[in-house]
Parts: sequence; C-alpha cells; structure tokens
Amino acid sequence: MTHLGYLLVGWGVSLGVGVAYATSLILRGRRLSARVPADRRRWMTTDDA
Amino acid sequence: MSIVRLRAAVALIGRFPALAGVDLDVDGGEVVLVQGPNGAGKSTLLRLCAGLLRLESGEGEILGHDLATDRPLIRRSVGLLGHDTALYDDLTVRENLDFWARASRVDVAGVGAAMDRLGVPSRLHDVGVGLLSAGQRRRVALAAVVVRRPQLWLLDEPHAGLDPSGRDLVDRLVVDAAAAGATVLLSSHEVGRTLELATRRVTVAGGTITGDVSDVR
Amino acid sequence: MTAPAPAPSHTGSRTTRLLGIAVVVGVIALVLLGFFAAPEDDEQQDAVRMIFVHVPSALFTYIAFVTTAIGSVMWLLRRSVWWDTVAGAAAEIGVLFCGLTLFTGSVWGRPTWNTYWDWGDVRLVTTLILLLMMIGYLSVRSLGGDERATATRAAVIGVLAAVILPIVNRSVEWWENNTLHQKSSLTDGNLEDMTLFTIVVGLVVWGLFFAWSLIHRFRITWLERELRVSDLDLALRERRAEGHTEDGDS
Amino acid sequence: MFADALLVAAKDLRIEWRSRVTASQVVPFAFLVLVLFGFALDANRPVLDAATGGLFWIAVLFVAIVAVQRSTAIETTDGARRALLLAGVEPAAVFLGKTAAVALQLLVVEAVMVGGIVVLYDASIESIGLLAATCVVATVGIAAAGTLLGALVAGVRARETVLPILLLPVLAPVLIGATRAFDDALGTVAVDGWAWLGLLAGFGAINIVLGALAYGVLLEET
Repeated sequence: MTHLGYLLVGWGVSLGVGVAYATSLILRGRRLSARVPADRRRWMTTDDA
Repeated sequence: MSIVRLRAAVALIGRFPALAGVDLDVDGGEVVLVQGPNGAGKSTLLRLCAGLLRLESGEGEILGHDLATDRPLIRRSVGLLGHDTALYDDLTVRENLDFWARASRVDVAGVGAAMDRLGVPSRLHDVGVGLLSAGQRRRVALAAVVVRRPQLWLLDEPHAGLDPSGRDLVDRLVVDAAAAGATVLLSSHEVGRTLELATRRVTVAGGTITGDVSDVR
Repeated sequence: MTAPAPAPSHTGSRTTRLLGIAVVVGVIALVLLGFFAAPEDDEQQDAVRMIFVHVPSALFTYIAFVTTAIGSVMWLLRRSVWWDTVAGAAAEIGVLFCGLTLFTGSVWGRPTWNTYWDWGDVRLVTTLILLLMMIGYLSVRSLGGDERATATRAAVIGVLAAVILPIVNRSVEWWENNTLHQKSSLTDGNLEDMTLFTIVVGLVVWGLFFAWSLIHRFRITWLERELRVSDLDLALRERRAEGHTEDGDS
Repeated sequence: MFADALLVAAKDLRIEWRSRVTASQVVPFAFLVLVLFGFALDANRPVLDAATGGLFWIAVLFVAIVAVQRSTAIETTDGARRALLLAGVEPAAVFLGKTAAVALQLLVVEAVMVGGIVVLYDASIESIGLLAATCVVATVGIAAAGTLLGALVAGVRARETVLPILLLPVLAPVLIGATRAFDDALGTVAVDGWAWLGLLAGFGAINIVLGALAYGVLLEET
C-alpha cells in the first residue's frame, strides 16, 4: 500500500472531524434541551418523539 | 381623526422588551405629554410612533398607516427629535438644514425661517455644526423638524440642554404646531412648564401606560 | 400514534437515530471498499484512494452552500424563520466540509502534484474564497444582537456569496485557463466499476451525515430561539412588574 | 431617485472636502503601502516589475477598506442613518450616492498611485486608455461592494475587523481581473486586458444591482 501515510492522515482527519462535530452537536443538543422548558421542545418539522 | 392607535404594542431594543404591551389612542390636534422615569420606554414609544421600530407583537396605526406594513409611509409625515441630533459635524448649520430639507422633499426656502424661529443667531448659520454647543445643536435639530412641517411631532425631551429663552421657543413651537392642526407627543422632565401646554398627560413605566389624565387646559 | 411521548431531552429523534446508524455502517463499508476493494491507480498508485473522501466532501460543500443561499433568499423574500435556521445550520456544516475538502485536496496533492497548493487551480481557489466568505457569514451570525437584523445580514452575505462565487470561478479559470485538477472524476467515465461504486458509497455516506447534522444543528438553533423566546416572556413579565411597582411613587 | 443619489453623493463629498481625511490620511497611507512593497521587492527588480499590477490593486483594496469605514462612519456617528430613513430618502438612492462618493475618492487616490508606480517602480504605461478604464470599472465594483458591506456591519460589534473579512473575499475577482488588465496595460504580461475589463464590468454591475436591492433591507433592520 503506497502513500499509506498520506491516506491515513487524509482519511483520519476527515473521519475524526466528523465524529468530533457529531458529538458536539449531540452534546449541544442535550445541554440546550435541559434548559428549554418542556412544552417548547416540539420541533417544527417532524413530530416524532 | 385618529393619529395614533396602539393595541398591546410590544417593541424590542435588541432583546430587551422596551415596550411591553402599550395601548394608546391620540386624536388630531392633541398635545400629549409623556412622563415617566428614565428607561420607562418613553423614547421607544416615540420612535415606534415614528415608524422606525418593528412591532414585536400587538398592532398599531399611525396617521392611518398600518405600523406593521406601511412604515415608510408613516415616516414621510412624521418629525422626530431624538436624543441624537442627526447632524453632520463637518457641514455648516445651513448646509445641514438644506440637506435634510431636500432629503425630505421640502422647499429649501423654509430653512432660513426655521433657523430664525429657533433663535439660531445668523452668525452661526455658516458655522460647522461640530463647533456648536449642545444647546445650539438641539436648536438646529429642532429647526430640521420644523422645516419638514410634519403632521405628527414626536419630541423626545425637547427642552433638555436649552437655556430659558430656548425653552420658551420650544413652547411657542409646540403651541404653534397644535394651532396649525398638527399633533404633538413630547416627553419631558420639565413637569411644571409643559403642563400648561399639554392637553393630556400620559405616564409610562415598565414599558406600559400606567396613567392617562386629560386635563383641559 | 400513541399519545405524544414526553418531550425529548435531546435533539435526537427516530429519524436521526436511523440516519446515525446508516452513517456508521456506511463509513465502515466506505473504509473497507476504499482501502481494499477499489483498485489502485497505475500512476498515482494508492494515493488515488483519497478520492473517496475528497470528492464527496467537495460535492457536499457546494450542496451545503446552495442550501444556505436558498435559505437566505427565502428569508429575505418571505421572512421565513424556518429557512433562516436551515441557512445557518447548512453554513456551519458547509464550512466544516469546505475545510475538509481543502485539507484532503492538499494532502492528496502533495504526493501526486508534489505541491500542497496551486494558485492556478480553478477549483482550489474558488473553494478557498468560498470558505473565506462563509467564515465571514458565520462571524456575522455570531456577532449579531437583534435576531432579525442578524438573520438579514447573514442572508445578504449568503446571497452575495452565491452571486460572486461563479465570477471568482470564471476569473480564476481565465487567469490560468489551465488546471492541475483532474477532470471531474464522475463525468469522465474512465473509472473502473469498483472505484466508481466506492465513490457513490462515499457520496451516500456524506449525504446521510449531512442530513443527520443538518437536522441536529437545526434543532439546536431552534432550541436556542425557544430559549430566547422563553427569556423574552420572562423579561416581559419582569418589565410589566417593574411598571406596577413604580406606580406607587411616580 | 437620482436627484436623491446626487444629493447624498454631494453631501458625502462636501463632508470629505471639509474634513480632508482622504487628502491628509488616505493618500499618504496608499503611498506608504507602495513604498513598503518597493522595499520588500526592490532588490529583485524582475519580480517587482512583473508584480506591479498586483501590488497596485492590493494597495487599492487596503485603501478601499479605510475609505468604506470612513463613509459608513459618517452616517452612524450621530444617528444620521435613522434620520435618512425618517426623511424618506429612497434607500437605493442613498446606496448609489454613497457608492459614487467612495468611488470618486478612490479614483483620486488611484491617480496618485499610478504616479507612484511610475516613479517608484519605474512602470511604463503602454495603454493609458486601458489603465484608466480599468481603474474606473474596478473602482465602481469595489465602492459598491464596500458600501453594501459597510451598511451591513454598521450595527455590529467589532465592525472594524469584520468588514475586511467580509470585503476582501468578495473583491477577489477585482484583484484578479484588475491585476490582469493592468498587466496588459503595463505590458508586463501578454494577455487581453480588455477581456478582463469585461469581467470587471460584470462584477461592478452585479454589485450595483445587488447593493441597491439589499441596502434598503439593511437600513430598515438596524
């Protein structure tokens, strides 16, 4: 496997950034959900819980 | 004819609810004195009536134009004197008034008369506004309102910063405007003086109207 | 539907859970396909495997910014808060993808064109200018005071970027009218089936991730707005109370 | 509408004339930028000659940021922005007036800078017509984008730093197009300058239209 170093860096950063961003979204979501009063948490688009 | 009609009007300054549900009716020719502590929402009320602010909720009609949709139309026939005087420091008094008259599509000939009516001494006419004292600046700002000959005068503490002769000029201005059929809303801390002028006294606190006394002069 | 479940304590939902699982499965498949199933390239050898990350990221960068542009126009025309939220969410994700595109592009460029960056390259320079414009977009959004004014400012930038970008693209194209960039990988058609299949898998994975992130980011902004609204209710009540207590002495 | 635009432009230019900011601060600043580039590259003559067009327009972009910040400040210092709304002036007219005022000031600075590159960089101008046309067309685009973005950041905190971040990427086509047109006008690169002028004209036209439409929305909001 040639250029493995480059590949690992390229793929690694992409997947790493993706996972980091996904977790940040989930955490931001949880933190905000805790502070918003219950009645307001219906989403405008989908209504599934 | 109803000049100002507000129903549960809420207006925000940034995220602060400066007006938290105001109901107000003012008819043509009235001179309404708006009183209340600082931060009560007086200035916001005047700016709302001038069509400069968006209604967060509630309804309103100024000079027959809907406050939600026709704000540009409201602004055409309103004169507002706010805390800032909206003058260009690098231009002279005459150039400033000239500019605001033309911008308001009003005949420039009225500028000279307006300056005299506000007692702006002729030696100052061609002086840069940046060199004027605060009191003189307010007279020039008032002159800019006079030049527009608005139907609805909104004066936010017009007496502030003026010497006694200046205050007399403002009073005469308000009387003349009302006599000419215009409607005046003015906020002031000069309770004594403006009482004789006003046909009605409205007190504002916490962004709502807490008192409305129509004492016939 | 049974009685509505109690309000969720997170921004997730059945759809996002499904999407999330699909993304994870997709990523695993992509890695396996990308590193082992797809053939190497005769010139670039294995460096070509970067394509499975670079191309999807580039495509969804532009999809994200088109979403932002549409959302911006809908806000300016119809003051639709829903579209404004979508525009903001898509821009944040778009900046992320744009950064990844440029990063993977230069990491791939190093072994193949032995340079990290090439100013003559139309797509590279256009993508960089897009990234800078969108960083401006996000900075304006984060500085805003009055909510509606911020939405309008951001929307104007969203539209401006969408209009200026093609001109940037044209001007860079003329500047050099050559490009180290290989022809668009999808359209030139000389790819073996497996490489093409893996790229498609990459596109699917990126698309699912984009959808997943957009939904979550949308709801986060939605919660932030709800928080401000409930704060506003509180502020209104306090404001009115302030009015009454003062009644006594004014 | 155009009477209002003329009124606003005259007002801005008279303020500029009175305060002399352009003459006393902006022109020396532009000259200084050219001098600094000269220091940096002078030892390497060929590079300096080849890059003259690019350096000129980079300097113009720096000057444009200063000019736009000044133009925006005129309206925001004493609430004049709100008064313009109140007076009922057509927002598009305000935009066109202010853009024209900024453009004229930039052109004056550019004229001085052309003198600068001839003297400092010993640039030889082969086609004065193309040079002048490029300056005019590019400057209109710069002034339009600048005035629009100036109004956009007027109400925002830290607007001095946000403006360059927003303005410079938008002006990338100008930097590219105007540099290439100058390369032709200065004879440094064999390229069709007039074609690049067409691109600049397109850029300028789009910015004028977009600015006129968006300016009112921005004025109304803040």
